[in-house]
Parts: sequence; C-alpha cells; structure tokens
Amino acid sequence: MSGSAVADFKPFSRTQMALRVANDIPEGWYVNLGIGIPTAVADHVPLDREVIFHSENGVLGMGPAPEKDKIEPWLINAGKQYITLRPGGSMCHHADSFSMIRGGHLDLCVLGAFQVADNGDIANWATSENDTAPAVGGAMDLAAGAKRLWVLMEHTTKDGSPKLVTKCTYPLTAPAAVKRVYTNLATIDVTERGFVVLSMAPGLTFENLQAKTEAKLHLPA
Amino acid sequence: MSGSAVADFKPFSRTQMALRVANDIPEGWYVNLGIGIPTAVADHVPLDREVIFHSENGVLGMGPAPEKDKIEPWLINAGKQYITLRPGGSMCHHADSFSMIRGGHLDLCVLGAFQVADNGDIANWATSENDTAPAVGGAMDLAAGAKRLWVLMEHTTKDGSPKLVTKCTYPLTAPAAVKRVYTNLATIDVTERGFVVLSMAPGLTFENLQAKTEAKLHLPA
Amino acid sequence: MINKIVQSMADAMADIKDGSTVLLAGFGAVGQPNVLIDGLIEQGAKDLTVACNNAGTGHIGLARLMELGRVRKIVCSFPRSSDPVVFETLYRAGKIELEIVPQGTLAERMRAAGAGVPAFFTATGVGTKMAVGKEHREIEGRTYILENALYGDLGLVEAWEADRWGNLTYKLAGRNFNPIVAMASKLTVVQTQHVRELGDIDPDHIVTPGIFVDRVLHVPYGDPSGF
Amino acid sequence: MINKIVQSMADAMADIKDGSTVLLAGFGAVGQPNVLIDGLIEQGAKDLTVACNNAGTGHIGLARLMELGRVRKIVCSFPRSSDPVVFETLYRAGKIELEIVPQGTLAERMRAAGAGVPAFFTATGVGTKMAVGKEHREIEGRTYILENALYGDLGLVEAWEADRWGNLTYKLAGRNFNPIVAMASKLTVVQTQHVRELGDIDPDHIVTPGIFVDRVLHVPYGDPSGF
Repeated sequence: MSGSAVADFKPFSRTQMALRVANDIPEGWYVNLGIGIPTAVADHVPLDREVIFHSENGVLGMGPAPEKDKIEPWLINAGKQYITLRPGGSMCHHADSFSMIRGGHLDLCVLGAFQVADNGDIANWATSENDTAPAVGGAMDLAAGAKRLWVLMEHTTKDGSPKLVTKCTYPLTAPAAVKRVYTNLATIDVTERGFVVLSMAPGLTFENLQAKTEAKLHLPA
Repeated sequence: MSGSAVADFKPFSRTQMALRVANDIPEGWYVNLGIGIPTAVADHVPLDREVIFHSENGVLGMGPAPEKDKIEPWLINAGKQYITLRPGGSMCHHADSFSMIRGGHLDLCVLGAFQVADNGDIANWATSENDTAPAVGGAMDLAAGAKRLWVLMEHTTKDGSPKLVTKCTYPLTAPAAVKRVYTNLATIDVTERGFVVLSMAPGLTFENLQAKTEAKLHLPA
Repeated sequence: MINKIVQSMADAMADIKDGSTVLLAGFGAVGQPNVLIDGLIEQGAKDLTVACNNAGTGHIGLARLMELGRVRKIVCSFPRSSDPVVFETLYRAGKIELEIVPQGTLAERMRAAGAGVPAFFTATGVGTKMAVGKEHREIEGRTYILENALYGDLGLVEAWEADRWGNLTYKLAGRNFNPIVAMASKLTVVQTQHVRELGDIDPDHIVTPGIFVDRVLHVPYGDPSGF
Repeated sequence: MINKIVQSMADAMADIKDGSTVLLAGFGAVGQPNVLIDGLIEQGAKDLTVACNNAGTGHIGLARLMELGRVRKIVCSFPRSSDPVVFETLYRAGKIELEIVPQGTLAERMRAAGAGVPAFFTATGVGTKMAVGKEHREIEGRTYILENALYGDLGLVEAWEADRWGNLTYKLAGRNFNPIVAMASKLTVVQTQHVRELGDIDPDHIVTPGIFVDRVLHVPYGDPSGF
C-alpha cells in the first residue's frame, strides 16, 4: 500500500459495480436495465436465481447474449443488441411493454446517470437545456414508473466533477425518483435525510468520499 | 284488398326487417349487431358477401349459429349465445375489443331502441330515470363509437305509442347518434332536416305513417 | 426458482383483506374463475367492492357471495342475467351499492389501471346519465368525459394454460376481461385448465405475461356449461 | 370477397396526400417496414409529419425521405442512431421540426388514438422539460400531465404473416410499434413476410385483427440485418 492517505483506496471496477448491483437483486424480481453499464448487471445474476429481465421493445425474460453463430436476427433489446430469450420469455407490443413500466409492474430499474441529487432527482438524458436533438428514449418512463429506481454510475465525471449533487444542473429525467446509487466508490441510499452511505470501496475514508461528493453524505442512523 | 284505407297496408315482418338491413350492408364492412332483432340481420347476409361481424366480448368474424351437435362451448357472443367463427376470425380481450368500437373502427352498429328522436338521440337502455338496476352493457360505447348507428325496431310500442319522437322521454344512450331507422313500417334517415322517409311498407300512405310518428316526417329532397 | 403455482385454495386466497376491491373476469359462463370465487366465499373476506361485467346468476358464485352479505358495492355494466334475483333483492332493499359503467368504459378503466393511466377522456356516456357530475371537455370539436382508472386489490382470472412464471393463454371467448383484470390488480390469482412446462408456450402466443400474475391454481374442470 | 392484398407498390401507396401524418413502426432494424418506406419515397408525398421511435440512420429509408426534404416534422423519442447525420444536419439548419416524446408516451399516444381516447394523464415527464406547457393534475396524491392521442393519416407496418382479411402476426421483437401503429392510423399499409390462406392463422394467435389493416403487400425479404 502507498503512504498517501488520499490515494490509499481501490475504486470498484466496472465488473465489481455491476456485480454489487446483481447481488442485491432477489429472485423473482422483474428488472429493466438501462443502456450502458447497467446492461452488464444481467451477466452477474446466475440463471438459477431467476430474475426476469425486461426490455422496452416488448421483451420479457431476456437471457444471456447469444453465441455468435446462434444469433436470432428477430430478437434484439432496447439497446439494439442481439439477445436470447429464456424459456418462459414472452413478447408484446410497445404499449403493452410500457404498461409494464408505467403501470408500476417492474420491481426495479437500473439506469446510468449524469447527475443524481440528494432528493432523488435524476438527470440522465440531456447535458444542456439547449441540447441539439436530445434523445430521451424510455428513460423518463422507467424513472417515473418502476417501483424502485437504482442508479449505477461513476462517482464523478472524468474531470473529477461531482455527480452526486444538491441540485441537478442538467435537465431532469424525473424528480425524486432515485432510491439508491451504486458508484465506483460507494453504495448510497437516497433517504429523507439525503444521501446515506451504505458501503464504500476498500480503503476509502468517509471524508475522502465526501470530498468527491457535492451533496452532504450521512452515516446510517 | 280490404276497403278500409287505414288497414290497407302490410307491415314488414321481423324477417323482412332484418333482411332490409342486411341488404344495405356492403361487403367488407365491420358490423356489430345488438341483442334482439338486430342479431337476426346476420342470417340474411350471404357468406359470400363477406361482412365481418364483431361481438363486444372479443370476437371478430362471427359466422352462423352452430348446429346443435357442433357447439364450441368456449365460443359465445355478447348475447351469450353459442356462435361459430369464420375462417379469418380472431379473438381479443375486452379492452382491445372496445378499442375497435370506441376508436371508430366499426363501419356500422345496428341496435334496437325504445325511442329515437329526429335529431338522432337514442334511448335503448332504461325505461325510466329511476329504473331499478338499469343495465347498459356496451350500448353507450357502440352508439358513441361506431362510424354509423342504425336502429332496427318496431315503429310503435305494443300499445301504439310512437317510438320516433321529437324528444326522447327515456334516458339517453347517446345524443345525436342515429343515422337511420328501420321499422316494420318504413326506412327513415336521420338528417339535418329531421326524419326523411326512404321507403314504406307496401300500401301504407305517408299520412298514415305520420299518424304513427310523433316527430314530423319529410319526403326526400 | 420462481414458482407461482400454488397447491391449495388456501394458498391461493391467503391474505385477502376485508374491504378489498375485487376485479372478476369472465363474460357469460366463459372464462369465469368460478372455482376461485368459491374459494373467496370460503376464505371469508367481507365489505368487498366487486367489479365484474354482470352481477351474478342464481345462488352460486358472485350471487352467493352477495347473498352472504359480503359485497358492499358492485361495479358493473349489466346487472341482469337469466336469474338476477339475489342482486335485485339486495339492491331493492338498499343493501348493496351499484355503480353502472358502460362495458367499454369498464374495460378501459381496468386497462388504464394496469398501464399507469389514472384518468382518460372518452366519448362514451356523453349526454347521458353516466356523464352527470363528470368533467367534460371539448377536444378537436367533440365532447368527452373524464373517467378514472379502476384498480383491483385482488383480481380473479381464468386461463387456458399457465406456466410456473405465470404466463397465460386463453381459449377463444374465454379471454374477455381476463388479461385486463390481471393487469389492473395488485394481487392476481389465476385458475388454469392446463399447467405447462416453462418454455412450452410459444413466446409469441403468450397473452398475459407472468409479470401481471401472482398465484396460479390448477383447476382442470373442463368446458363451461350453461349461463 | 374481401381482399386487402395488393399486387403492387403503386396500389399500396395510392392516394397518400401531402401534409399527412405518417406513423412508422419498427424498432432498430427489426419489424421495420423498409420496403414501404422506399415506396413512400417513390410515391412523392411531401410536407409530412413522421412519428417513429428514432429519426433515421445513414442515407436510406426515413433518413432518405428527410434528405429529400419531404418531412416537415419528426415526432420521436430517440433521434439518434449509429449514423444520424441526415437528421442532425437538417435539425441544426432549422430545416426540420422535432417533437421529442418519451418512448412510453409515444406508444401510449398511438394506442390511445386507436382506442378512442383523445387524451390521458401520465406520470412520465412530470417535473421535466416534457411537462412544460402541459396541463398538470394531482390524482390520489400524485402529479400527472395530460398527453394527447397521436393519430396517423397513414401507418406503415411490417408483419410476419398476413391473410386477405388483413389479420397479422409478428415475429419476436418484430412486434414493437406495429400493432399500435395499425390501430392508430386511418390508412394502414402492411408489408408481410408471409401470406397465409384465410383461416390458417389460429384465431387465438392473431395479434392485429384485420379491422385495423387496409392494404397488405407481400415482401418476403428474409431476416433483418444490421442497424
């Protein structure tokens, strides 16, 4: 270990981040995983712990990615990647698929985000009020509709700016929606008190985590 | 022929009434037939003139009544009679079935009625404002939703009271909805001028028809 | 392993509370979860609001539930049947509340509840008694009224096939209100004619995906008969 | 005899008017009526409003239609793709109007158009830019916004199977927006991989009944490829 107090911790890798989310999903939940890092969560849920993955384009019961020589060209997910369907999987049209989301039938949605505020606001679809041709997709439906919204993202931007903030400066995806944030540094619940740190990367101090976080962090009660 | 001017006409039989409606339905129309006399209309549309009959309980493409030894116990219509399904028939759930009705996809609905007013108002579901347990079923959906609403009914009540009126005294099913009325005495369009008589039972005079009709009748322009 | 298939009526009916709103699928005698209704009678929940296309026949099923004084209110489109004596007696005696809803509005209100739509405009009922007290609005030159979603605490469904994930198919006119009752209910309990192995139902043929289903009881009673 | 199957693209595209609102089904490259879009390009209608989940890729299909200056406005949820150059160029130049709609709201607005619901409340978009200027209402303690139905003058659909009454099935993720585009459009034109004899599709397996379909063109192009 190095002697520097600040550098003396090991952030979670992307694989570890996805794995930590995966471990927190119980059998039987219906789950939608957003495009990007969240998609990788599925790889860490063993098939015998049955979690049913939903994709906005009318797929319920997604399985692992197909082997290259076994691609079904009519089976893609919302990220437009080829997928497989598990036994028990089913197809529906877009309005029925979004009924699952908007009607509150998904137990969990995991999204990436640009910013999360300590009141649960999430911004994940546009980086400026004047974005040219902003693209929202299903993010607002998922954020407003799922029973629980978790965010999986880096703790800061590449240039070190905090992404866990007191107020989102980017356009909102949904207000007061996020229940939990998994970052490369910590797992943090969004509560009435604000951000409550559940666990941290090994070696990290609470003070150091706070230094990388705009909003105030709390210890569990 | 008798010497009595008043008695000197022959009302249409129920079969003739149904047949006249049937003859006016072109091939390719999607049609819902209400419970009662309207149901008999289907019997008078030859199978080779393809008219697609809809039933509220999720049936599109009803065929003739089944022979007694060929009943399919899972196939009934909205009147809860056993039916057959034509090749090309399909099933759907109640919300999809009523989407066909309410979304304006039916070319025609034929209903029975207690009263029709000369502005197109129809009353066919309750005979008093204080009806005990009035039963509306799908009548309001059909009257409001179909592209055309025709009424098939006796011209007067059993005691001779007019059913073609200036204003319905029974609770409305829908306002300004009826386009045409077929009775045992005449076929009458509902127009901006009011009731316009298209045809009459053989031997009937216009004056005699008017005498059995509360609202003013018009000759075609 | 997810297994929504329960082995007893007691398991199917566990934790149903007094005061629940119960959505009953079925139209005529077809696709009607009769055995589950009997289970609900046995289970004992009372002060129920029941939404169903009609209001029971004879002295069995829903009529029996009403006769036992367990139903506070009926929401239906057609409270008549070949033998509506139980409902009519209770209704005349002021012992049961009635909300009449056009059949399509009833269906759409259930579908809305399942789809996250708390209220919607419709032309059905405009200019009639059904519109009294409701918000009216003119949209593109036509008048509509606002109707609310109809949520179920409990939904009772009959399916043709089911698997352990709760995926369902229906047979012919047995589909009727079943898929939308499943969507609209917090707890959806299904009786099914056939239990299939997971994966045996074609993914393109599943009508109600298991996400809308909580418990499945195998009730292979055969064909419906009589109305 | 009803026969919705047309023999030529000219018949499929007959009478499509300038100024039409066109609903395009498809998601990614799957279940997308590419051949019909080419037919529309050939047909020549202009000043179109096009509603589609995204805003075209490369220089083919919808992107080509836009590049030819035929599209006045795009209604979509995700105007990005692997190669969105045509849309982005036109948009930056102020030559095309954009209405961004959350994907679920887009789907629900189409379904509403088909179902006779001119407007409905939804929680999606509340508290965001999408809610600006829209009617807000609190219902049972939650805030919703009012969204309008999205009607098509023309709907373009890709099916897996079709018969001469216009009954359709879809294959796997090829279903996507297709059934709701069919419901929502005054004139629904379908390209189908397979034509079946009337009665050969199981009545319980038909997804879009022919009542929502006007014209069917047989286009057996095989599997979708690439995005």
